[in-house]
Amino acid sequence: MGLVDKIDPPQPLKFVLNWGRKYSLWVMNFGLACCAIEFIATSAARHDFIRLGVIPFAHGPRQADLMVVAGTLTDKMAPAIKRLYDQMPEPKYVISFGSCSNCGGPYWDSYAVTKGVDQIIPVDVYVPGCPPRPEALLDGILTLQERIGNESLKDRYAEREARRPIVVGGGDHTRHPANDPM
Amino acid sequence: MTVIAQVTLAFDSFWLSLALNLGLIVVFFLTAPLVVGYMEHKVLGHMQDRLGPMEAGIGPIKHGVGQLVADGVKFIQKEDIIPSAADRWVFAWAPAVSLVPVLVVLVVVPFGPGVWAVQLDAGIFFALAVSSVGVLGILMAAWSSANKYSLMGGIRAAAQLIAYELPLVLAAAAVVLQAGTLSLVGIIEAQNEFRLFGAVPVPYAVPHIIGFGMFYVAALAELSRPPFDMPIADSEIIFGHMTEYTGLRYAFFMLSEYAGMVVLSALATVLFLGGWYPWPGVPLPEGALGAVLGFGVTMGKIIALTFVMVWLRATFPRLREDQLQRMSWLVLIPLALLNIVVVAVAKVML
Amino acid sequence: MTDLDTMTTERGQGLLPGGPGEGMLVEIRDEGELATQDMNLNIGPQHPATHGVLRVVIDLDGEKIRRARPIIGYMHRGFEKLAEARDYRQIMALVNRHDWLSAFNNELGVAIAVERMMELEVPERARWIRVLMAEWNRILNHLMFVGSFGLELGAITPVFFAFREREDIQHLMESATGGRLHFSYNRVGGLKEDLPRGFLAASAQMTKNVRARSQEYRDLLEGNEIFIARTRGVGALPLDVAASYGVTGPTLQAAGLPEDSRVTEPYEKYGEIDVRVPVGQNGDSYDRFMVLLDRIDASCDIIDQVLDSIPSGPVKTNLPKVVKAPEGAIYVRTENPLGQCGYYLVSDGKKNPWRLKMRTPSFNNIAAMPYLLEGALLSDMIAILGSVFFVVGDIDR
Amino acid sequence: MSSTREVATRTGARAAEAFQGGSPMEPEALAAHLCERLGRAVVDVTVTYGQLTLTVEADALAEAARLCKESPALAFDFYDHNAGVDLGEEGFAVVTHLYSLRHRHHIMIRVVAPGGRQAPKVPTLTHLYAGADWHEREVYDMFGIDFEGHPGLLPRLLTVENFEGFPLRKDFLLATREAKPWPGLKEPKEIGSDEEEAADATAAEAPVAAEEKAQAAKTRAERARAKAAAMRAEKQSEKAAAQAASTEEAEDAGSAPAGEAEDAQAAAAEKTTGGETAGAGAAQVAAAAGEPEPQTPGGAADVARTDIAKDAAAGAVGGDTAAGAPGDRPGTDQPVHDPESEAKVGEGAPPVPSGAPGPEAEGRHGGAEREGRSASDAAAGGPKADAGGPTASPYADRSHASAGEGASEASETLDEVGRPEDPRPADTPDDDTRRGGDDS
Repeated sequence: MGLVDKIDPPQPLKFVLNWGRKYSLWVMNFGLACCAIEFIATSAARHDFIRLGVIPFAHGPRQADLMVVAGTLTDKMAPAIKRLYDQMPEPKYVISFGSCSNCGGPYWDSYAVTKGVDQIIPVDVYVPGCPPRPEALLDGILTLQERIGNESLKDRYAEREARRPIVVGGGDHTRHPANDPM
Repeated sequence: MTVIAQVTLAFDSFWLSLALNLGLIVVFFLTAPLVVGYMEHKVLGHMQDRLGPMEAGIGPIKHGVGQLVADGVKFIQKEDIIPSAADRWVFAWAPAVSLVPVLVVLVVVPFGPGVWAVQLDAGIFFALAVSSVGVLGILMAAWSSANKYSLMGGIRAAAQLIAYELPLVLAAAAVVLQAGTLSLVGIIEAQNEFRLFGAVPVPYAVPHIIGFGMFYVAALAELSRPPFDMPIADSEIIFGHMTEYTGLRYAFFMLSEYAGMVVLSALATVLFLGGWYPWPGVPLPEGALGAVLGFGVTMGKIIALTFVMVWLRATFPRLREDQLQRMSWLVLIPLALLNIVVVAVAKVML
Repeated sequence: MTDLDTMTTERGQGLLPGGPGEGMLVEIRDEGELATQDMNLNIGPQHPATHGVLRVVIDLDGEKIRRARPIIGYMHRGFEKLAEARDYRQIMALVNRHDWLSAFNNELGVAIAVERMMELEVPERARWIRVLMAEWNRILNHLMFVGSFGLELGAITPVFFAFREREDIQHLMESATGGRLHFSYNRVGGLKEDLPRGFLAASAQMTKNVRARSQEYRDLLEGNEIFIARTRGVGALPLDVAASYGVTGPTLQAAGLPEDSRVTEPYEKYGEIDVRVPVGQNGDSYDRFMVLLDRIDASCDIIDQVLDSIPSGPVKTNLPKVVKAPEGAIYVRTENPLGQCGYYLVSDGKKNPWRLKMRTPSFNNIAAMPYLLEGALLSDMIAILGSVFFVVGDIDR
Repeated sequence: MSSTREVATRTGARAAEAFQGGSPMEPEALAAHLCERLGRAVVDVTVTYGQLTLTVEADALAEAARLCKESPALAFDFYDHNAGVDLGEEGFAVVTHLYSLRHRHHIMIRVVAPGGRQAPKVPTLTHLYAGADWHEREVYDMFGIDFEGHPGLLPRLLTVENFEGFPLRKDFLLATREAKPWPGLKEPKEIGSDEEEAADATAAEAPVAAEEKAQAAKTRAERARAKAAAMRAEKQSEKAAAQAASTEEAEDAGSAPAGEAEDAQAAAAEKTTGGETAGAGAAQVAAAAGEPEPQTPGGAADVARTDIAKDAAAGAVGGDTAAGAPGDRPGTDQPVHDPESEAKVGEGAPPVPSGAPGPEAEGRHGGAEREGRSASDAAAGGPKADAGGPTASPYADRSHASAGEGASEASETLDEVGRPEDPRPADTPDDDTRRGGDDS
């Protein structure tokens, strides 16, 4: 990283940079449950988010820019997702896809389910539904792209630093991705 | 006397012409892979009832022509992560090591009458020798990543690239035997004069049909393109040696893969498809026009060959490593040796 | 891993600096020749090949798997506990989510269990429609696995073709149920509502399309030399082992036994129609996949029969709002797309079950995984995992 | 290729004979066959819905299974599943379901685990059926039933490795449910009624309990339970009331007047019973610190309702089991009191999550830690360190409350979770639960 998050580039350059990030979202499908199927459906012919430059060919977190958490996040899975998120290089975006990953959804009262992935990692766009239709995911992606289109990385990182991690029942804040050395 | 030479004669400066040549090579090196990558996106898409990238456009031109440009711009901005367990320097230099050989091979490839940077008398020798250095970069990446998947990928890659270097070289050797020269330009010219049974003008692909097939298959394996992509099998060992790479370094690997597709297709064009001649015996106009036309013809043939690579990717599952090895050592190499013998005999007889 | 030993100097030293290096220094076996050591490799919980969050820890000797240990529970959502806290209507909405590829079949089992306990007389039409929908859901499920299996073997095209059909069928079912994935269409005592107008005609047309297109997958994969090379004789499961593990569904049928509760213990209207149960011969990955393809056609046949003989009439019985199953215990099993799904329902006469145990097919099928994996190559593991068709939610519930 | 595989096209029974020579035995015949071999070990034989359930002594389970598997007439070669069942005071039962691929008949062998709720034990069947391994691990995971002779019940199969308690036991409370009421529209909260105050009174005690930190975990658990009971009673009444009232179910009311009328009565009855018992329950519980209450409000309400409602039989059953009658009927859902787990739970500190499993556990990307992570961290198995933070939260929170440490605890943590930009309002659980809710 380095430069981009320290200084704010001049407008035309910034536009180009944002354009690049906007249309090249290599997505890592964190397919957990039902929603993963709808995620695949969105990548398939009928809905086809590859049109939008969302490339589902990134199989590892290292090459991914966008993580779509699709499905129920269980407590047993939570450490893994946190780790995978940490392994994605900045700038990285997260779409929480489906009620389960938003807030627990139909498993709101389960003893084994994490009520919302945003307890673990910061989320950029929430897509509600159980499971959401592919159109909903497309909408979420467009929302994210719009946001990327006119965001400033400097501000983004600054805001990341500022944002306190959401910690339920204790835990050290230094481990939050916001405070990772970039 | 080459076109570029013509240009540079005006200045009559060695350094200037060298700079010009290399500059053109680098430009080509950076653009051709993008074209191939874009083609792969679109071809795969349409073969799978999809459209492929549509939104990312350059200015008014849509249809996703800007997709790979966008990828590039993004990769520039990505965080550069070096795993703490990794071997820093090896890890950092591996992409370059796998990238440079491809660039160097381009220097000797003739793209049209007079459209080449350097003409070596041992061009094919040079090209094949240099192109096999790339595996070193892969091994460096695999070992230094401190990742088991990468390690397995590297070991697979080493075994595979060694196994398929041989058929590649032997297939080319048969052509050299036939043409009687190691110079790429010489081979093209020889092909131009070649007449099957002394009458029918055909490129070497026809008499060397076996060699051509072997060369192509071996090239696929060298590039670890499907169906020979075990070294980077994404659903087994996730991208193999590339697992840990992010941002630009990863982009370099991708670039070297697609540039490799171009280079090996170009070599196949030169060796078997008659290079810049549309068909043996069909002359090109002299001078700049001929150079442009020749370049177009060569690029056409290259694109056709890369298209087939993409087509195979859309069609076939992945082979297994041991099956791949068996195919190389038990089928291709004996066949290649036999091929050479036959060519030699034919050459003497006819 | 012999190639590695040349790098390691002596036991106890890290092969690679730091993290994973230590993982490779599990016990050094000296077999007289060059001391080789197994590499302990962890696949998952998030790995493309384990479509979902299954985790497999394997000990590799070169590329050969010495030991394999599936680790499950990453999708355990505590359905059985939640079912005890919900009444039967609410369970309907929850039960279809554990196996997200056969939602309708899951609902069906609970509905049947409660109905049998209450000795309800379900209207004829509803029972026929249940068969119809169950088969559509079966085709949906199988299409998914046809695609994903190809994808794992490196053939990326089938999955896109498969989703082309899936979208059509989902559209069809959505017109009746309102859901694309989780059709909460079953109710205790019947169905949510009757089929929309023109549904049967559309179904008839759709079976034609599916038949025509299932041929495309055969063309793509069945005769494909590489596909055959990758799957023939890989991961063969003998019958007796399958039985002791309680393996069911395509995996069992591929081993040559037409065990299918639609045939052996017909529920709803399966007893009144011909149910073709495709079987394989040697139960390897290839047979499993082919059985899956055949089951798609077989389901099309069933649907056609249903369309011929589906009567008109009501589709639900009038019940008091609070459905209470009488006290007692019952075991109901339905043939889910992935195998036999059992529902052991213990009721104490209240509106919510005292205990609802789900015996899910994937759980038993994956239990047999160590047997299948040991001795296989790493690449074969992908073929085996892909061909023992499972849904992670169905394992963990 | 499909031509190479022979394909069976037959309907039901005929396919059976065509493939297996076997012939299914009637449940009664099966029972007789086994009884004469097992003798006194057979405690009980029930055939319900045409399914044989054979209850045997625990120590005879292995023998019975061996017989079932080996005697050719039975040939139960297929291990279907086994299910644990919570019997309330009596302890736990394990029902093993076997099936014969050859003869196509079923049997369910039921065992009441000796050792009560404290140390339930059942012999393992892993030496007979390979499939029993995971199923027994699951039962241990869910009920804490120890299978003697099992190669290894730990690590826990489904739940988190360091999970506290056994979820499917009836005395394992769902923390979230205790913390906040059912969010679905179809549930009582929506229509105001007279005993809502009573419930709120009980509910109001939770925060109070939070203030006085000195109070023992025990009493707090009692409170939570009391509140649960109150809510339960309340829900039932409201449900009935809802039917009478809400308009969208009018057509059903028209179609089934009889049922509606009865339910309306039921509603009335429940209102009273549910109401006062809720209040009473709370008071009584607050007083009674610890000893198993004979009848919770929930139990009372059930009795009341079921007496009025049509199914008097079930009502009677519900009644006397609430009074703790033995016998293999399941008890009511009265929270069974377990002093031991109570104690364990009381001062149960929130467990430190073990994080992602080990250094090699990290999927495809070896130990790769970001540059800048300290090497020691990587050595310590990066994942643990990572997980130490926010990841810790879910279980920490749950293991508090699920340990019955009271509603207030959980509700506090929930407050922490809520954030300003948190879009949950857009997507509350009711969205999802309502899907299930609104049938008819």
